[in-house]
Order: sequence, then C-alpha cells, then structure tokens
Amino acid sequence: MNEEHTTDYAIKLDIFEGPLDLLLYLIKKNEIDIYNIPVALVTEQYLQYLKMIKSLNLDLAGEYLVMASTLIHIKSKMLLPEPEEPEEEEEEDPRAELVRQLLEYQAFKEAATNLGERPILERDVFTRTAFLPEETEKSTATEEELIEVSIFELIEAFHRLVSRIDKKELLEIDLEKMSLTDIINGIMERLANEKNLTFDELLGERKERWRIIYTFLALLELVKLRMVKAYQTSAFGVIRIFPAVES
Amino acid sequence: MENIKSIIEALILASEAPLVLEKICAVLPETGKTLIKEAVGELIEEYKERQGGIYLQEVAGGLQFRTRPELGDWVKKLKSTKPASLSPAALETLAIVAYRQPIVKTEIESIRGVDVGYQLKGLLEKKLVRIVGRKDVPGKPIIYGTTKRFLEVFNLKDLSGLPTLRELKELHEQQEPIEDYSST
Amino acid sequence: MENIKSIIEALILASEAPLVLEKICAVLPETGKTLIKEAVGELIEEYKERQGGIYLQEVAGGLQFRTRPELGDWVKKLKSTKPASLSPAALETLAIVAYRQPIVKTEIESIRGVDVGYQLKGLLEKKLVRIVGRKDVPGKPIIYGTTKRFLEVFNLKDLSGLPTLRELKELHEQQEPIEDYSST
Repeated sequence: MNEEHTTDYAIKLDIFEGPLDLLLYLIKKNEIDIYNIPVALVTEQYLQYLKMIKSLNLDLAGEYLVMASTLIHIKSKMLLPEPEEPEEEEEEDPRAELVRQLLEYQAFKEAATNLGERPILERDVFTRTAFLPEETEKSTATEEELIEVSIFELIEAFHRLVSRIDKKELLEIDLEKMSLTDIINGIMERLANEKNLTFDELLGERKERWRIIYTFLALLELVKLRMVKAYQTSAFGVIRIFPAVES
Repeated sequence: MENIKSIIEALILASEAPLVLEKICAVLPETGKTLIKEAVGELIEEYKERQGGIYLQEVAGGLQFRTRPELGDWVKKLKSTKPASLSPAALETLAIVAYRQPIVKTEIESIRGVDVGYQLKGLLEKKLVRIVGRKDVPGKPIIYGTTKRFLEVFNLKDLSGLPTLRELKELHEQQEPIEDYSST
Repeated sequence: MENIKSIIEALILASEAPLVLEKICAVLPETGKTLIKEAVGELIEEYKERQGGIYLQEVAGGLQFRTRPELGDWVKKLKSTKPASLSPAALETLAIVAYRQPIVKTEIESIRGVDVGYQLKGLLEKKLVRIVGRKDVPGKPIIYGTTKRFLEVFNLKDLSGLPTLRELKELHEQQEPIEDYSST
C-alpha cells in the first residue's frame, strides 16, 4: 500500500457508517463487481484501513474487527482446493452470505438517502403554526377523548424519577446529618448477637445507596479503631466481620 | 408578481404570529415595498372573491389565514374531538402506578416528592388508573393499579409488555457518534 | 357541494394535525362519505391547479395545508429556528424500521452491521419511531415501528408511499393500498 492510498483512507476515515459501508466503498473505489468480489484484494485494503484507524489512536468499533475475521475466513475458504468429486448439491460460494448482506445494506443506504431527499417538514415544507382564535376557547373534551402519549414517554418519565431518587437520597443524608455513630452502634449490637456477619448481611434488605456507603464507612472506622476484624478467604471473596474481642 | 404572491402566501401560512409587512420585506429585500403591498392586496382580494372556507385576515397589524366566521360552528364541532395529552406530572404519576402497582397514594408521593391527588383524580377520570382495593393497614388506604384502557392506549398486550428500565438504559448507554453529519 | 367544500377547507386549516376523513365525517354526519371524498378530491385539485404558495397535502392519512416545497428556502428565511437534522446513521436506521416494520433491534443491527441503540433512542425521542410491542420469542425483545409523525415529517400519505427498495424488489411484499381520496 503506497502513501497515496494511505492519505486517501485518512480523508475518508470517519464517514463510514460501519464495516458494510466501508466494504461498499472499497468495492466502488476498485470498480469491483459486487457478485464477484476479489476477496484477497478487498481484505488487504480493509485491513489496511483498520491499521490506519489504530495508528491514529481512534476508537475502533468491535464490528469492524468481526468483519475483518469474516473476510479472512472467506479468503481462506476460497483458497481451499475444490473437492475432487463434485457433491450432489453445488457448494455455495463462501462469499454468498456477504454479498447478500452487502446488497441488502446498499438498498437501505439508498432508501435512507431517498428519505433524506424528500420534502421534510420544517426544512422544505411548513404548516400553520400560529394559533387561530377558536383554539383559545376551552375544548369540551369528553371522557372518551383520545390520549396521545407513547410508551417510550412513559418509561422515560419513570427513568427520570428513578435517577432523581438516587440524588435525593444522598441529599437527605446531608440534611438529616445521619450520624456514623448510629450505624457503628448498630453494627456492634448485631455482632454481639451473631458471631460474625458478612457485608451483605449487615445491609439486609435495605440496599439504598446511602446505606451502603455509610455501612462501608462505619466498617472502615471500626477496623481502624480495632473494634472489629475483617477476614477474607480469597481475593474478591466474601468479607466476614468478627468482633475483635469475644464478649 | 405571481411568484412574489406565492412566496408571501407561503410565509403567511408558516408564520407563527400574524405576518407583518416588515417581515415580508426582510425576506424579499430585492422587491420594493410598494410591489409587496400590491401583491398582499391582490392576495386578500383573491381569497375574498373565492368565497371559500378560508380567507386572509389583517389582524394585529399583520396577515393571517383564518376560517370564515360563518363556519365557526363547524370548526367548534371539530375541536370538541381534540385529542388530549397527559401533562408531565400526570405522566410521571401514571408511570409510577404502572411500574410499581399495586400502590397506595403515599407511596407514589414519596417517589414523586409532591402531592399527587390531582393527578390521580385526572387519571381515574381518564380511566387509565383504577382502584384495586384497600390496603390492610391503619387508615385502609386505597390501592391503585392500571386499567385495560391503559393497555389499549399504550398498545400493550399485558403489563409484561412494559419496557424495563434495563432496556431503556441499554438505549441510553450507547456511545454517541463523534460527529453528526446533517442531511441536506 | 360548494358549501361542503368550504366547510372542509375551514376544518383542514383549523385542525392542528393532519385532518383524517373520519373526523370530517363526524362533523358532517348528514353528508355521505362518498360526497365528502369527492369534495376533498376537488379541493386538492383546485390547489394543485392554482399553483400558489400553499397546497393541500395528503399526509399521515389526513389532509393538511403545507407550503410548496420549492418555496422552502424563502420560508426558512422567515423562521429563526433551525430544523433538527438526522445523521446518515439515524436515517439508515429509520429507513430499515420504515421498510421492515415490525422489527426488533438485533434485526436492524444485522442489516446495518453496527449497533443502533443510540440511533433508536434518538428516533424514539423525535417520535419518528415507536415501541409497538414485544416479540414472542425468548428474551421478549421490543418491537419497533414508525409513527404517524414519521409520515408527517417525511410528507408521506401512508407507508405505501415509500418507494420500493431497488435491490429487494422481488423480496418486497406488495403493500395493501390504503384509502385514496383523489381516486374518486
């Protein structure tokens, strides 16, 4: 691959919509018949392109690598000698599936272009947006009215709420000045009754984020004060908390 | 002249407020004000002569398409079938009921952080939410759930069809493309 | 007839969304559907012949006054807001949903060869794509389809108005035609 080609790829770098788009570009650039792709040539150029992206330290989507291995696989299959006796059914061209995929993608790429060229609302065509006098009058809608809202809006509303709650909870601790001492006392009390506890058992059913953080802080404090001992059987294993002094 | 009239007509329809002469002049700087005034006059005259359902009205110093006053009753009849949408507050309340049902009012309020009495009433009236029963705790609070109509409105076969938060997050967490190539 | 046409014209202007035939029929219960269809057809024809700045467009199964596409540049000069444009990636995803609906995410991804979560989310937010339901296969994936808004934005009467895909013509199934106003 010479320098000229290299710069050519560099210019085209981020305009591809995916591996199929890149393959279509290579096919067009080399004036290749899509039904008879010279896999070796295309694979070489494709890999050259991936190298280019890496050399520029750009993120390479995993899909590009999957396609690379597909191309290499097809290439190796095409290098295999023809079976001596032709089988009953004609062996399918190893490129067939890829060609089908490329044709399909090409068709949709074209359809997308067509869509983009249509008269688009608020770009090429406009409708009435001003209020008319009648609209200010209150509508006398009945209970059988239609409701225009999508399920996506519903779940988005729920999602907003849930993300809000997390933040709110953290705020509440600050407001109430939840004391670490309370949690420390709670842990010591439980350890007095039970010989040992895991972090999970300490939390019980109450797994709010603030509780997790505070329980963890409490444990750190207790370990520092040598009031408890923490043991772990293996790296990343369950941590067990024991009272430092048997009561 | 024909072309200028067409442009002005399009501008009037698309304008968010009654279209004033100055704005037309700003869009058509090459065309003299006298010519524009003339075209506007002709347009008004055309719609008047045509005697159709719409006409051009000079209102608040600008131009606007209006329906003929004599047809007001028909238009009012149309407006009575206007689809209603849910306010964000109602939508949030509905979302909590849908995802956390069966649920009592205080539980909804602890999630939303505000009173939801008004929203619940509206949802009950719209038949999106119903009373399922009463909770067996002091005060016997009312338990709410969603209705069959809720499933119809949201095109769901049953409640298991509600997308999960995990599925939504999957859509949220996709990385953004580096650049947006605008389609022109 | 003249009067019916005027009423319909007024209704179309007054309606915020494209006005569907059923609504016209509801406002004019005394008038037969055939007569209403005829009047609508005549109105469309009148505006077409007139070659003015506005015309009647059949869009999303209804009727709406729109500005002529050729005048878009002039109207844009009037409007301060820039329309949100779709990236090629979003357009490709939208095209696949439009032609292959109902469709699940993995099917779209197998055609595009890349992840489409980000695009789908954007299209859902723009209300061009909606959640239709869940597929009855393991994992119950969400099924997507296009919306009425999609038809409105792309100036389409219905989905059959989409041109057939070039390479897939033989695979493409015939779409059943939907009610046609102008053919009566």
